[in-house]
Amino acid sequence: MNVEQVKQWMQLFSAEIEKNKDYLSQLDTDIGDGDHGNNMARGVKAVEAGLAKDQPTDLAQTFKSIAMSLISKVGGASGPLYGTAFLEMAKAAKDDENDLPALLQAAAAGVAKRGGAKVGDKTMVDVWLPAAADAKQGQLNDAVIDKLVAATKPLRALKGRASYLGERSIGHLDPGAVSTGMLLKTLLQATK
Amino acid sequence: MNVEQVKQWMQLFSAEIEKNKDYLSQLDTDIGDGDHGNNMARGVKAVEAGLAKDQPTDLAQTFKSIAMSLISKVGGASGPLYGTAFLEMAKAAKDDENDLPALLQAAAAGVAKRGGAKVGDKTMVDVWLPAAADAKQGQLNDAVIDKLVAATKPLRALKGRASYLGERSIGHLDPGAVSTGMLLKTLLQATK
Amino acid sequence: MKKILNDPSDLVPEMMAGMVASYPQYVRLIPDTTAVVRNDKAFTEKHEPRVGVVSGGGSGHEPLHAGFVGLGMLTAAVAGQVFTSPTPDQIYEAIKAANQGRGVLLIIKNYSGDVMNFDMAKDLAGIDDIPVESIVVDDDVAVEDSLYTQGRRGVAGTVFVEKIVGAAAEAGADLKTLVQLGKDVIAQTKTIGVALHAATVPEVGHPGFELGPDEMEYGVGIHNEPGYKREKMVPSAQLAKELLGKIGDQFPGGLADKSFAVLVNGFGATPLGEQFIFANDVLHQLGEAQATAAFTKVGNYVTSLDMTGLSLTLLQLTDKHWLPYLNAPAATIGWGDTRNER
Amino acid sequence: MKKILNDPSDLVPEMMAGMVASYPQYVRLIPDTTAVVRNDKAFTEKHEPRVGVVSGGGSGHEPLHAGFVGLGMLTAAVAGQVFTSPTPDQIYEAIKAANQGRGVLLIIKNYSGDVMNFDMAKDLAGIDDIPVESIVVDDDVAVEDSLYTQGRRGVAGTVFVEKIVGAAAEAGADLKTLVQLGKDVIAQTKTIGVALHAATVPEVGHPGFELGPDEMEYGVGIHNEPGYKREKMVPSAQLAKELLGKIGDQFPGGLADKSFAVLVNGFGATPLGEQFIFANDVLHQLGEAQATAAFTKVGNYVTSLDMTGLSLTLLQLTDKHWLPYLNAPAATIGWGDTRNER
Ligand SMILES: Nc1ncnc2c1ncn2[C@@H]1O[C@H](COP(=O)(O)OP(=O)(O)O)[C@@H](O)[C@H]1O
Ligand SMILES: Nc1ncnc2c1ncn2[C@@H]1O[C@H](COP(=O)(O)OP(=O)(O)O)[C@@H](O)[C@H]1O
Ligand SMILES: [Mg+2]
Ligand SMILES: [Mg+2]
Ligand SMILES: [Mg+2]
Ligand SMILES: [Mg+2]
Repeated sequence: MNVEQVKQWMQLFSAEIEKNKDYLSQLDTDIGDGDHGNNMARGVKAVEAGLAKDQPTDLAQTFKSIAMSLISKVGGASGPLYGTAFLEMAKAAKDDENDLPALLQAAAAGVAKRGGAKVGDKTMVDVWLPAAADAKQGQLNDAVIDKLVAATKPLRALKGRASYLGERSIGHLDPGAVSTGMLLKTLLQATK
Repeated sequence: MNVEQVKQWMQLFSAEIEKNKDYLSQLDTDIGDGDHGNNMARGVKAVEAGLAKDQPTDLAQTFKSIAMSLISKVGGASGPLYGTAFLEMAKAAKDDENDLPALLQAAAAGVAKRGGAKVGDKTMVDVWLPAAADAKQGQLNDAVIDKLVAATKPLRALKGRASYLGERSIGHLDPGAVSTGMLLKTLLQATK
Repeated sequence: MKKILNDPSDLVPEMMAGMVASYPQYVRLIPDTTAVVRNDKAFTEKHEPRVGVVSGGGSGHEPLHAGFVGLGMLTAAVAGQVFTSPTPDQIYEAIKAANQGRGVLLIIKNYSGDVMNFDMAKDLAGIDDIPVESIVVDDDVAVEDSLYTQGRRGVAGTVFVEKIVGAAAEAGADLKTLVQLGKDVIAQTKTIGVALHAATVPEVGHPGFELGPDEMEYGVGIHNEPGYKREKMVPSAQLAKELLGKIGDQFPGGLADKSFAVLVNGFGATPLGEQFIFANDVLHQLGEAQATAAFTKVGNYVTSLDMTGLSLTLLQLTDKHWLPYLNAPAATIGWGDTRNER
Repeated sequence: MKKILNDPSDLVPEMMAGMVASYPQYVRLIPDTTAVVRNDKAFTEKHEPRVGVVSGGGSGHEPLHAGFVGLGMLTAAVAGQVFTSPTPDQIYEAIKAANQGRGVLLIIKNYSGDVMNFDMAKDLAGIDDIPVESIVVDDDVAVEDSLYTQGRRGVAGTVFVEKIVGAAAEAGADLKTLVQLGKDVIAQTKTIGVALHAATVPEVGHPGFELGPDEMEYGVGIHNEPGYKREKMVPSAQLAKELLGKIGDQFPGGLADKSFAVLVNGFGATPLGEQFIFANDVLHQLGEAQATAAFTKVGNYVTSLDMTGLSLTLLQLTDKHWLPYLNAPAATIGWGDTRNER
């Protein structure tokens, strides 16, 4: 993975979020507080502005710029979670790692640790952890990602705002899982 | 006029107010604050309870009982105005007056003095003063009363809440004039 | 209509009972009335006698007036039915409870009903030889003031009058001085309100008037009285400009080089956050107009049931005693903290 | 959606600017943030150092939290976007501004986002060697508390925690003592809310959920989180019974023979008059249950934008220091007068 690919990735992701902003907020209205689309939109805008300003030249700086934009502009639950994902990738890149599966592994582990969620808790972790494992096996593709996202629907939320709904959270997609799906699919596009 | 007639009058008036409570409030919604029906309904209920409790035996006591009920239960603008009308009739009756036109004259003058309104200001005074004058001439009847009430419609209010509307008060009946019309028509019924 | 109520006809007594049960350190009920009188130790344990200050009016404007009873503001307050002036017998009881031998000042909002009922109560107190004077608040500049009207309505500016007069009474001023002070303050107090949604009187059951989904009514009263124009919603900054303009016209020479006390008053259903956004625009524009805001309050002081909207009040501080009176200690339910000195 | 706003995306900075412009005697902005810190003379003119007490969270709950910054309550507060936790960088600035050399206590409402963002800020402050501890408020008993959830939400009871911990900090307590005090108070604080109409987030533009014209939602959160049941409207007395029942179940042995601080908290669009009617029913029923209300507050403290409805909080006063802390002086925008001693 290189700096150009990451920049391309962020452009694609940004466009995808803009397009799906209302959809993500609607998902979050059903089982959360309705702001996930706005949070992510604020985030990707900040990421683009940050990259333009920071003009990072290596992978570690690039990931760090993205992480700082997300951490300081998103807020809510997704801010620290997405921020941590990129911060962990920055750390790994600083140790000269540029292999996509290894970077994803670091990101996924960071997200899981930050939020304390396990697979099956109906959060973005349900996409991050298995996707990272699949990437390691060279088996990550759009269909796999869609399946991971869709699998959050029948679950009962055990973490995040949706967990306050108990049984009522069943039957809805987890908004953070959906946005994570978009992140990973645009990653595949940018690096293929 | 005698005590029985006054009691009968109050029963008829009470029934009329109950029947038209929402109508009076609607008129007051258009050019006031929407409570005239409720105010009057509270008043006539208190009058009936007061008469039952006080058991007045002469005309002055009867009028005073009614006045005190109205003054202490109606509030708003109509409370002191209707209260003053009956208080003035009580004073006149105490001076041995029991002639209907003379009593009405006293009431009307009291109302006009209390509120400081003149005929044409689009208030209940527009009914009270001319009706009292007509009664003196032996010319008070339902048609005359209806005409006095209806005549408030084209006027612009110069006193009371409706005056705050300026031009916008034109084209609506004055609620206090309408309830005064009911008072006078039930008086004619009770004394005919 | 969705409201947290029991029988609507018990609304006022239940509300007043809730108020005295929640805040016995400030107020107690006067027996057999829906009026309250000070219950703080400074008052009950007989301090130096002061002139009693009594206000009241229809209910639905909470915390006005009972929420401003306490040390440094009102001595007693009378609550009428919703939007309906209280009756003379109750006002008379409040006068008696407030009187400490130095007479009582009545603060009346300018509505025919209020004026007449308070006048009758004054007559009753006169029989007891209690010296009673009254002042009439008429701060609502939305209404045309001419020989042909009742004059202007009394609205949110009333709370500034109650604070200043109450502080002066607490400081020991006599009845005559308070009457003059009250009249002077009223002359400098200008308010204008705007509604996004009318209030629903519980016994009526529907809003007093209907506004379209993007309409605002300018110049409304606090009893659903319609205003002077109805227009499309505008941003807060533009609204501030319109209302400041209307008020500025009332001060000879406009706003420039004058010092004001400012009240941004929510009507009951307007979130505090929106009130602060509007206050931000008002204070910014006052600055641009070379005017000073020496004192500011933002919140629900004189409400209109569940009306959405707010009013803006400017009191020009033409007398150097008024700001200290505004900042003087007061212990009430509704005025808030008084460590206001900047 | 009808709101008094300019660009919805400027809502939070404009609101905070309005707050500090209106009340400079209490708060000032921390540069380049939407966080505020105490601006009263007792704080700025360097008094004895105290433990800093910092809270914050998403906006839309005004006066929470910035309205509780001042002598005797919070030292600083951070405002996030509407219903969205603030970011670690801003919380970190608030920690630095609040620290007087004796460390900082963070009061966090129990939401994943808040907990994670405050945790990250704590990490940042750790690098500066500022001692930072945190307590997490989880008073909402509408939500099932089990091993399988995040635990309960933090709602209106937060204001009692901020008042008591703030008073203890002002009295000079150290960080460790404050952590324990906060945890003890939280353990005795139980809240439940009910909505008649959901809130509208300005950037969303429509209410978070729709209720029928005669429906009430029991157990709602302060971010439009749906509750545990939806039923036909009931009279205030019956509502009080339901909510007191739910809360009473949380105290071993029920309500009888216990002493409580009571908060009736309006959600933003509920008139104060209705809140007093409900308070009347609550206090009456507490009396019938042989329980004591030793302290009562009624008003808008922890709102949810323009939500109609209210919450009831009971804090069992199991420690004799808590009532004096509740009654201790505080000078803030939102807590109101503090001459509370009965
Ligand atoms: N503890 C957690 N661990 C992992 N993911 C979480 C956790 N809490 C929340 N999330 C994710 O965050 C998403 C919600 O993000 P967002 O709506 O932006 O924040 P908030 O919930 O603070 O409003 C959820 O859909 C879920 O995927
Ligand atoms: N100054 C006045 N003189 C005579 N009548 C008046 C005056 N002010 C008001 N009224 C009468 O009172 C009526 C309104 O009564 P009501 O609605 O019960 O009281 P309020 O106006 O206080 O709500 C008006 O329709 C008008 O007839
Ligand atoms: Mg969300
Ligand atoms: Mg009326
Ligand atoms: Mg009225
Ligand atoms: Mg959120």
